[in-house]
Amino acid sequence: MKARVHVTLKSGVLDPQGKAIGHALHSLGFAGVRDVRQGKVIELDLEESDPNKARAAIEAMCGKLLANPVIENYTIELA
Amino acid sequence: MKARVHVTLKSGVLDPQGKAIGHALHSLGFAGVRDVRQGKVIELDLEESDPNKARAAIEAMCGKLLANPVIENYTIELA
Amino acid sequence: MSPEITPNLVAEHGLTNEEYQRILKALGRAPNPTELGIFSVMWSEHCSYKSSKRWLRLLPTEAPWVIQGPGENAGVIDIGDGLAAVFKIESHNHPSFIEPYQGAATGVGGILRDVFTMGARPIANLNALRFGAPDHPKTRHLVGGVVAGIGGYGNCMGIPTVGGEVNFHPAYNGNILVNAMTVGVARADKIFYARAAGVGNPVVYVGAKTGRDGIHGATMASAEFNSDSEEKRPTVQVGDPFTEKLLLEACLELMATDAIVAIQDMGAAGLTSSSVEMAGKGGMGIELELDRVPMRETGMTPYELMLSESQERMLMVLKPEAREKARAIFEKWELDFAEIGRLTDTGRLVLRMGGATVADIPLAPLVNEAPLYDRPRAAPPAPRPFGATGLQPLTDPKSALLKLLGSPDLCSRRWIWEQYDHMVGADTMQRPGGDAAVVRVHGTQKALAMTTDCTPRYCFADPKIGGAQAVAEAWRNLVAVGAKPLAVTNNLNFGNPERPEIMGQLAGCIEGMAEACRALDFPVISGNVSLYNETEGKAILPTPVIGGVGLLEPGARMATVAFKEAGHLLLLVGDSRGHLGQSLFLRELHGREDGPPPPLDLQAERRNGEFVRAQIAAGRVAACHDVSDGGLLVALAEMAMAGGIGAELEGLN
Amino acid sequence: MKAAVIVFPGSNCDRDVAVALEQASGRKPVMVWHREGDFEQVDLVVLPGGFAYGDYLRVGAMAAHSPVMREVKRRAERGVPTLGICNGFQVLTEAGLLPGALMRNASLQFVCKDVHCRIETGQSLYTSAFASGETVRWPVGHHDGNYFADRNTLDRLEGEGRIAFRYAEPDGSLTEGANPNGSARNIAGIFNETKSVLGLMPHPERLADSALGGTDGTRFFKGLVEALR
Repeated sequence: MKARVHVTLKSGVLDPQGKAIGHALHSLGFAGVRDVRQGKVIELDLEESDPNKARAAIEAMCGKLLANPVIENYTIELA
Repeated sequence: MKARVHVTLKSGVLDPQGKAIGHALHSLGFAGVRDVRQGKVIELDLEESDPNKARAAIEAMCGKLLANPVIENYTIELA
Repeated sequence: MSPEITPNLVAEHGLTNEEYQRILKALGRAPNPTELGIFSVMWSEHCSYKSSKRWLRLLPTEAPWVIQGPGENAGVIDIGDGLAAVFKIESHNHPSFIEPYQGAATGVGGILRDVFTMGARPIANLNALRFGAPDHPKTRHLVGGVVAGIGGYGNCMGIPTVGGEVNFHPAYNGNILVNAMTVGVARADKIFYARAAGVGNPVVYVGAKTGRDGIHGATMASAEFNSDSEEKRPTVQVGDPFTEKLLLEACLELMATDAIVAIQDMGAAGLTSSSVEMAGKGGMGIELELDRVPMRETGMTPYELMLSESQERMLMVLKPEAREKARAIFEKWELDFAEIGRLTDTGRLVLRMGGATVADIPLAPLVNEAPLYDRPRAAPPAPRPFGATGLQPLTDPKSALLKLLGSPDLCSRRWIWEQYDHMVGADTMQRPGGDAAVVRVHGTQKALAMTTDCTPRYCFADPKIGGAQAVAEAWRNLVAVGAKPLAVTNNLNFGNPERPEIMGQLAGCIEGMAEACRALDFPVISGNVSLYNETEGKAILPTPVIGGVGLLEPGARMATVAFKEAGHLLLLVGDSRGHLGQSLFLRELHGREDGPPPPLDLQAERRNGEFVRAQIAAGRVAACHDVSDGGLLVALAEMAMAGGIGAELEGLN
Repeated sequence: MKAAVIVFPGSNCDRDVAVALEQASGRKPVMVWHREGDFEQVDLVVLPGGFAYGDYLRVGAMAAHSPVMREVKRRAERGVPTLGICNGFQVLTEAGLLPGALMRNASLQFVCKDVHCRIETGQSLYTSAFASGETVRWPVGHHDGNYFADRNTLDRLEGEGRIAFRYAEPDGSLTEGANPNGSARNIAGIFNETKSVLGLMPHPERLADSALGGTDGTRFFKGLVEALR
């Protein structure tokens, strides 16, 4: 079973990368870019085929490793 | 209009981060993880409200800056 | 109390009821929440040193080469030819425990700003780290995050990270220590201070925008951790080294002109400490229009704006006619530049937002009348006498040496410092791994030697000897590379001062440090105090970290640890009395931590040190190493491994 | 020999390479701020090491779009010798002047240490001071030095003699242990088709002074100045 985990910075947490990308887009002539935030997307290919078990396993992976609970949120999409 | 750009490594391109995450998950006791790939998700908040114009602008942004065609693919999702 | 201020809110701000009464007296009325927040950060342990100030006065701070001692953003010493070395060490212990990468990274960012706000270009960084036991579940995660954070910030800034130390001990399981030190160089006649002057002069905010990062950072630094600190997760400060690099270059470019009257970085307690200290030190008043503060988030309140610890920001007082010249420089470097207020002669801090006055506080009580405590202290228990009888004689020195060299406190640190760019700047004359790092002062033949040292187990066994030994070892490490030791910065990391035995440790260590500084002509010129390093009543070992800086004059020879050539003679300077109390030998091979620390003879230390430095200067020394943790055998092994050359020892019967 | 050093916001080795170039050529290079659209005629353009734009998004991605890069590309395509060191090499790949890309080190950690590099060819204006097959000791200092290109690009680079340096043991043998970042085929530096553009990850400018522990960097810069005289 394939799954996709989105890890993004919590709102209010400074995103230096997003800020720099927005600035670069502006200087490249792209007007009207109000905000840019950069996060990670982690694509997992699991042997587990049962969606509930897969989701539970991924929740544990996020808690332990994939996301930093202090400054990041995560969402899980099962393919 | 809000949009999300997924930038992922082309298949066959080396993914040191994905490999390291897979290794770490294994050593944390998560069995059955066949493959892990890490990419970027860039969330954009554009003043443009017309979906076609927004998509065209983002295509140009990806071509110019957000994705490196040598090693990356990108997909655009409009909210 | 006014309806808004409840006893709970006062306690939550780390203020005692007695301290709250002082606020009422200073204001002549009850404070509003913003005013309460401002008093709480200014009177926090971190900013006011209320529990340690009485003892810090013991430390010698003067010498012919000291230009600026403690009290400014960093200390300044004269290194000849019109140049000055500017340096300081500061702690970011609590944030690094909660988020190791960002905690350590913003620690580096903060200390860099303290140095370049004085007008100095940073030339080197060092860091002193303490972690829990290697097998503690959190240690691996904390070490990885802290090292990556220090490298991530310093490497991006292009400042070489050239030295420091790291120890592991269970006492730090719940409270790691991350002390970051920066050394910079400036022209001795172009030092910038925080003292504000000139009624009506514009107060200007430069650097990154303000968000809700790390609010309560200052008070948190003094808040004792309880195990539910995981929930008490303030929005941790996040660093942006790229913006700080721009801020560094912009500030140095402006400092080359005469536009700046006063300047201070926004460190712990952000806009509050910078505005209050600048105006307070100059005996002025200051008015700020908070609407003009560049904000990263919407709907920020005066409280949040004054207490936010967003990074990479500076506050300046400019000459009125220099406004546009300064703005142009900051726009070149693509940084925010906002005039947010002016100096007055009212001696008050007045804040306005949305047309209303949101705070009006007299500066004198805020700056000069912070509470000062002479907290009760208990003399530390006499160290358990060292029972040599229980020790079996050493039958196999080879395996003993291997075990020692493999132990966490003695094994190679290459896996750490190879993650730090220690060569950028192309002036690193001695890389990490020696007794002290040596970095050339660019464009000259001078070089600065730098080291951080502390042996916490000695300080726990006998604070006075431990404090003196930390100073002596830093002095000895500088001499060992051939440098003339000049001055010290210090980071005092201790537990909860409200407990008499901790206060006894703090007082004892400072007394020992003062004695050694005087005996070695090695004054303290800056520093930081971090207290409440404790979880559920279990405190860290007393850790008074000493950051020493010395000078290599043009043409002076530099010594290194590695053996150079077969046939060279080995000379041991100083007498060995076989002292095993508190030794790593005792701990690593016998699992014991008893006995007093080794006694210290400061006159002999100075005599021996000056003898060694004279031999190095005369060109008679091929290699030199101080004998410290692990003792003589470990010191010799380190010299042999560094040079790939063996040694034969006779007369060790 | 007149050189220009391009300075991006976030570059931090610009001074180091300027010092090495001045010591080798006797002339101060001109420092060019990234916003300038044009700069004087020079014999060599250098993109220095550092963290241009904080290396956000991708290393060198944003720097490659700086105003000055249009002029750097124009001159490089006209054959003006262009040297990219570390971050500069990354910018050259993002700007399309060199093939492939520099990815995060295989260890995922920043690496700063001396490495040995084997000179793959002495036939270039950058390496004429060296013999083919000779090894030199240069330091590296990077987080993203893991060179990647698809198979046929690697084969073309190999076939056309466009690999300038490979990470090697002191005796010149190619081992995985000698490779600090996982680069394909131990590649440490490559040329463009005409060998007028060179990108390399190691920093010769950091060992161009005996006081710093080595002078293999001096040989690199002196050889380059000689070749461009």
